[in-house]
Amino acid sequence: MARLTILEHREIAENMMWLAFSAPQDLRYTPGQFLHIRVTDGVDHLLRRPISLCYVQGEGGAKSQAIAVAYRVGGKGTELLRKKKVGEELDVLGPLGNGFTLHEGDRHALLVGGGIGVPPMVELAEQLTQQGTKVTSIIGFQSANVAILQEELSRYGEVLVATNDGSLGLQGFVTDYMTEELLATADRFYACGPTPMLRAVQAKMDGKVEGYLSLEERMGCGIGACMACVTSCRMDDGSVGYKKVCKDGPVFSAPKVVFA
Amino acid sequence: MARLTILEHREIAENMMWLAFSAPQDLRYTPGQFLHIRVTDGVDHLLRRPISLCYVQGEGGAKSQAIAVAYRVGGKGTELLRKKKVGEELDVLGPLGNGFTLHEGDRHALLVGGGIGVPPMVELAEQLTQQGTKVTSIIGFQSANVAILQEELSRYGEVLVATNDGSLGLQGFVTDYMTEELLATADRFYACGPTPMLRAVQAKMDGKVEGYLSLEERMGCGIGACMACVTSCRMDDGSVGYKKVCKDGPVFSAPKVVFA
Amino acid sequence: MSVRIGPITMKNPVTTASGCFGFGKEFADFYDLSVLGSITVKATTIEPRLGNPTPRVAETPGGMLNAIGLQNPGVELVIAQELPHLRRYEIPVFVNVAGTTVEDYVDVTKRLMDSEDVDAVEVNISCPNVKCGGIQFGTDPLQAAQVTEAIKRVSRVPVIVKLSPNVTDIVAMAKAVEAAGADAISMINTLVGMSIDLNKRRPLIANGVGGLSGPAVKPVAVRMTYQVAQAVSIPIIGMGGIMTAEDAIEFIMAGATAVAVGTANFVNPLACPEIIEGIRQYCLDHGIASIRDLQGAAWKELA
Amino acid sequence: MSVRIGPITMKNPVTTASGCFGFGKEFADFYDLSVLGSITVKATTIEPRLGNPTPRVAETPGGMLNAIGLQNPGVELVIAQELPHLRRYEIPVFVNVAGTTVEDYVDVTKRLMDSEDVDAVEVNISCPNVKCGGIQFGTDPLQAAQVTEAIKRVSRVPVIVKLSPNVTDIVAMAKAVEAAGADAISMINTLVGMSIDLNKRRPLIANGVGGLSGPAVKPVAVRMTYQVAQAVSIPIIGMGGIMTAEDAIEFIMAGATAVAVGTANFVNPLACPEIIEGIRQYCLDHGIASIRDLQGAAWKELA
Ligand SMILES: Cc1cc2nc3c(=O)[nH]c(=O)nc-3n(C[C@H](O)[C@H](O)[C@H](O)COP(=O)(O)OP(=O)(O)OC[C@H]3O[C@@H](n4cnc5c(N)ncnc54)[C@H](O)[C@@H]3O)c2cc1C
Ligand SMILES: Cc1cc2nc3c(=O)[nH]c(=O)nc-3n(C[C@H](O)[C@H](O)[C@H](O)COP(=O)(O)OP(=O)(O)OC[C@H]3O[C@@H](n4cnc5c(N)ncnc54)[C@H](O)[C@@H]3O)c2cc1C
Ligand SMILES: Cc1cc2nc3c(=O)[nH]c(=O)nc-3n(C[C@H](O)[C@H](O)[C@H](O)COP(=O)(O)O)c2cc1C
Ligand SMILES: Cc1cc2nc3c(=O)[nH]c(=O)nc-3n(C[C@H](O)[C@H](O)[C@H](O)COP(=O)(O)O)c2cc1C
Ligand code: FES
Ligand code: FES
Repeated sequence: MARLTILEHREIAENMMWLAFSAPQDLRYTPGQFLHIRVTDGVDHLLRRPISLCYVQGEGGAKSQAIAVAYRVGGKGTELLRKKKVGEELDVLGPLGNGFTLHEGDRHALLVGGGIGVPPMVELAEQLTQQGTKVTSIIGFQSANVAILQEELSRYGEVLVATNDGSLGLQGFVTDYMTEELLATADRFYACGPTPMLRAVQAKMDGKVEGYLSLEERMGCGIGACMACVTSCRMDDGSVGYKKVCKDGPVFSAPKVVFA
Repeated sequence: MARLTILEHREIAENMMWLAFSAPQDLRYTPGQFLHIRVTDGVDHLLRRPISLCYVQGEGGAKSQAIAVAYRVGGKGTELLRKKKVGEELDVLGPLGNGFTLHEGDRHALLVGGGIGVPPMVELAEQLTQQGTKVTSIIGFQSANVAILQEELSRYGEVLVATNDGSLGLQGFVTDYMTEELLATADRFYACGPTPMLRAVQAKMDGKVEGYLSLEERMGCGIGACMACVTSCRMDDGSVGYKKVCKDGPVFSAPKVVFA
Repeated sequence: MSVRIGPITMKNPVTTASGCFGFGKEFADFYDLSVLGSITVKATTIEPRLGNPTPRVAETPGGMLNAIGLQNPGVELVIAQELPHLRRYEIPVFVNVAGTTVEDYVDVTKRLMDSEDVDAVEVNISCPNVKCGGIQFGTDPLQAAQVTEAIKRVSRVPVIVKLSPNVTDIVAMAKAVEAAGADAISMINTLVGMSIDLNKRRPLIANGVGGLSGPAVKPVAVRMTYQVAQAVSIPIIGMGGIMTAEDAIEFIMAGATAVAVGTANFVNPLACPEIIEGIRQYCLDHGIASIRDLQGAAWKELA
Repeated sequence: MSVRIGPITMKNPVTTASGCFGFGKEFADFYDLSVLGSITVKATTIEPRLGNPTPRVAETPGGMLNAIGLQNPGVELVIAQELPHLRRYEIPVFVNVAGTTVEDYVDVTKRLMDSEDVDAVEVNISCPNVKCGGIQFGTDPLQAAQVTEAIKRVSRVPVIVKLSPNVTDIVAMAKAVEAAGADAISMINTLVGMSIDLNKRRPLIANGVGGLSGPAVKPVAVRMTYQVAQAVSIPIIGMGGIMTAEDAIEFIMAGATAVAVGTANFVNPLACPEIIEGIRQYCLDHGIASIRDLQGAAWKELA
C-alpha cells in the first residue's frame, strides 16, 4: 500500500483515461496483475477500484519509474478518479493477483483484448517482445471513439482491430480474425475483455492454442480475504469449484475457466 | 445557491483560516449574516457548514467583488474545507439569516467578539464606521496563537484584546474591559462568541447598553425548514418559546435571548 | 410522469418527506412549488409541541441524525396559518399526523377534516424521537392496524400510513395496515441511531437517540420497498436517502409508485425540482412512456 | 489496554469482524497478526459451502452490501488447515459458527471442541444472506435462547452470541441470550439491504438482498450497543462501521468492552493495527489508565 504521485492524467478516447503515477519502492510485477485504487479518502466511495497494470515506464535499470493504467469512466468512483490532477496522490494497493505466465520458448503469441481488457496487453507485449516472442494483437471495441492503445501495441507487432459498428478496422468481433491459418502459427494466446468475448475466445482456441484468460469480478478486499470475487473453475481433481479472481486470478489457464 | 470561485485561502493563526471567494451575482447582505457552505460534493459530509460573513471586499461601486470568511478547523468538515485550493469552486448558500441592525444615530458602538465569533465584527465595523459611528472592539481568545483579525479591526478604531492565558493583551475575559466608564460612553453593543461569553455580556450590559447577540446552533437546513436550530427566546407576549437561529437569527436583540 | 395514490393524481412521482420541508414557504424562495408532484408537510399534533432540546441534529457518515421531537404549532394553527397558502400551488397537500394515543390521531384527523386544504393524511406511527411518539404503533402490527382503522373511520381523504423501518418484519406491518384500510403506505421513516460526542462523553443529540436519514439508509429503504411492494396492492411512497433522479428510479423499480425527498433538501434546496427534471430526462432517454412501466421492474421482470 | 471477554484476556480491545479477515493469512502479508487483541475468523458450517453466485458485493453510500453466503470449506478442513497456523500469533482465536438447525450449530461446536486452536465460539445467528442461514434464530428471542443453550451444553470455551440488528427489540434478544448462558455478545451483524442495477433493472447482488456494513451503519450499531450495554452484564464486542480509533472509542463509550473491525480491512489492510495504535495514543493523550474507564462512559456519567 502506498501513496503515489500522479505524473500524467489525460483522456485518450471518449471517457477513456490514461493515468500514470510514480511507482512504489521495490516494484515487482507481472503483466496482467492489477492495482487496487482508492478513489477518495472519505467514506463516500468506500471500496477500491481494481484496474489492470497497463505499462511500466522507464528504461533498463531505470525501468519502473512510473506505472500507467488506462481506465474507463463508467460509474461514480471512476468519475471521481478522473478529477484527480497531476501532482495529487493516489492510495494504491498492489500490484495484486496472479498475472500472465510467459513461456520462454514461445515464438508467436496472440494478444486478444476487448475494450477495457486491452490495457494489460501493453506491458505483456513489451515483455514478450523482450524475450523474443513475436506478438500479434487482436483488439476489439464498441466503436472508434472508445478505441485505445492501438498505437502503443503497434510498437510490438501487428495490430488487428475490430469494432462492433465498423467505425474502425473490421466490422465484427475479435474472433473474426482468428482464422485457422493464424491459429496454426500461434504458440500461445492471452485474452482479457468482457465475458462474452472471453467465452468466444475460449471456444475458438479450444484444443488448438493454449492460453490464458483474465477475468473480472466485483471485489471487496482484493487480497483474497472476503470471498466476494469468486468464479467457477475446474479444479485439479476435475470437479468444479470457486477460485478467487483477486488472488488466484485474475489470470487463469483458459481450459480451467467454467463460464456459467 | 451558487458555485463561487476561491480567490484566497490561507492560515492566519493556528488552525484559523482566511477564505475569500467571488461574490454571487446581486449580492445583498448585512453584517452578522452567515453563509452555508458545502465542504464536499459527495455524501461523506452531508450537511452544510454555517460560517459568518466576515468582510466584503472591493471598493465603492466595486464593493462586493469578493466575500471573505474566517473559520476554525475543528472537525472533519472544516478539515476538508481547508484542503480546497485557490481556483476551486465552493457551493455556497446565502448570505442567510438576520444580521445585525445598524442604528444611524449611534455615536459609539462596542463590538464584542470571542474566538470564532470575531469574524462578523469586521464587516460590522466597516459599516458602522461608514455611517459615522465610532467603534471600539473588545475581542477575546484562548491564547495568542489562535488570535485573529486584530489588525483588520484596528483599522476602524481601538481594539482591546483579552486572552485566557494572558499570552496576548489582558489576561482574562472580554467582560473585564467593560468598565462602568466605557459602558457609559456606548450607545449600542454587538456580540458574537461562545455561549458563556454571551451570557456574561448579556448580564453586564443589562439595563445599561442596548445591543445584540449572535447565537450558534447545530443546523440542518439553514433556511428555517427543519427546526433543528431552535433557541429559547422571550416572545412578544412575554412567554418563552423557540426561535430559529438560522432564520429568525443568528442575531437577536440581547434581552430577548433566554440562556438555559 | 403522472402517478396515482388512491384517488389522488400527482403530476409527477415526487413529493417532499415530512419534516424536511417545513410547510413549504422556505423553499418557495428557491422555486415555484407548483412543480412538485405533491407536498407533504411537517408532523402535526393536537396540541402545540415545543419538541426536544438542542442539539437536535448530528452529521453521520453518509447521513444525519435528527431528534426534533415533533415541534409544531398544533393542528389549529396549522389549519389556520400554514395550510391555506399552499392551495395556490394547485398540488395535492399531504398532512403528516402524529400523536401518543389512538384518540390523539383521531382528534387531529377529525380537526383536519374541517379544512379544505388537506388532500390526504399521512399517519406517522414511526417517529422515534419522542417518548410515546407513536413508535409503539409502528412496531406492532395489531396496534398499527387499530390506529389505521380508527383514522379511516373519521377521514374523508385518503389515509397514507408511514412505516417505521425499526422492525423485524416490515411486510407484516404493511399487510396489517393494508388490511385495516390504508389507502397507501409511505416508507421508510428514520432508523434509530446514536452518535456519541467523544469530548463530552455523552450522546451528541440532546435526546440521546435520533433518527438516521440520508444516503446511508438507502439500501435498507430500497430493500423494504422491494419486499413490501410484492406483498401489498396499495401504492407505496418510497423514501430514504434519495439525492438524485437515479435514486428515485431505484425506489420506483423496487416497487414504489411515488417517492419522497427528505434530507436532500437540506443539502440542496433545489433537490426536488432537479430530481423531477432528472426523472423526466431519464424517461425520455429510455423511451419510458409511463412511470408505471418502471414500477416494480426489479421484480416484475424477474418473475 | 487489555480487556476481558469472560475468562479470555485480549491484550487490546480490537478483534477482527468475522468474514472480513478470512482466516488471517492474507493480512499476515501486511503486518504481524500478533498485534491484534484477538482474531475472529470466517463463519464455519458443518459441511463445505459454495456460497452464493456473484456479484456478491456492491458499494453503497458510506457502506457496502455483501451476500457471500457463508462460503467455507466446512469445519473439518477449517480445523485441519486454517486454524493451526494461527496459534503462532499467541492471540485468542474466535471461531464464528453458522448453521441452519440447532443440530448444525451443536455439531460444528462439538467438532471444534476437538481442536486446541479455538478459544471461543461466536454463534452467528444473524447471517441475512442465506436462506435458512440462521437469521430466524437471530430475530426470535426464544429460538436465540434455545440455540445458545444447546451450544453452551457442548462448548468448553466461552460462547459469544452475535446479534442481528434487523429486529424490533435488540434488548430483548440480548437479554434472552444472556439468560441462556451466553458469555458475551457481539453486535451488530449487517442490516438487510438492497441495491438495484438501473441498467439491468434487477437487484445488483445476485442473491437479491445483502448485508449492509461500513460507516453508514455506525449510528445504528452505536445506538444498539448503548441500549444493550445497560441491559445486560456480560461483555459486548461492538462493531459496525469502525474505521478509526475514534469510532472504536465511540463504541466503548457506548458500553462495548471490545470492538471488531470489518469492512475497514477492505479499504485499508492496515486498519486494525492503525486503530490499535490510535486507541493507545488516545488513552495516553487523555490520561486513561484502563479501557474500563471509558467503557459505558456515555451513560455511566449521565447516571
Ligand atoms: C482484475 C480487474 C482488472 C480491471 N482492469 C481494468 C482496466 O484496466 N481498465 C478499466 O477501465 N477497468 C478495469 N476493470 C474494471 C473496473 O474495475 C471497473 O470498471 C470499475 O471498478 C468501475 O468503477 P466505477 O467507479 O466506474 O463504477 P461504480 O459503479 O461506481 O462501482 C461500484 C463498485 O462496483 C465495482 N465494479 C463496477 N463495475 C465493475 C466491473 N466491471 N468489474 C469489477 N468491479 C466493478 C467497483 O469496483 C465498485 O466497487 C478491471 C476489473 C478487474 C476485476
Ligand atoms: C450562524 C453561525 C455562524 C458561524 N460562524 C462561524 C465563523 O465565522 N467561523 C467559524 O470558524 N465558525 C463559525 N461557526 C461555527 C461553525 O459552523 C462550526 O465550527 C463548524 O460547522 C464545524 O464544522 P466541522 O466540520 O469543523 O465539525 P464537525 O464536527 O465535522 O461538524 C459536524 C456537524 O456539526 C455541526 N457543528 C459542529 N460544531 C458546530 C458549531 N459550533 N456550531 C454549529 N454547528 C456545528 C456542523 O455544521 C456539522 O453539521 C458558526 C456557526 C453558526 C451557527
Ligand atoms: C429533520 C427531520 C425531521 C423529520 N420529521 C418528520 C416528521 O415530522 N414526520 C415524519 O413522518 N417523518 C419525519 N422525518 C422523516 C422523513 O420524512 C423521512 O422519512 C426520512 O428522513 C427518510 O428520508 P430521507 O433520507 O430522504 O431524509 C424527518 C426527517 C428529518 C431528517
Ligand atoms: C464480506 C463480509 C462477510 C461477512 N461474513 C460474516 C460471517 O461469515 N459471519 C458473521 O458473523 N458476520 C459476517 N459479516 C459481518 C461482519 O462480521 C460485521 O458484523 C459487519 O460487517 C459490521 O461490521 P463492519 O461495518 O465493520 O464491517 C460479514 C461482513 C462482510 C462485509
Ligand atoms: S475481493 Fe475479497 S476475496 Fe477477492
Ligand atoms: S437549520 Fe433548519 S430550521 Fe434552522
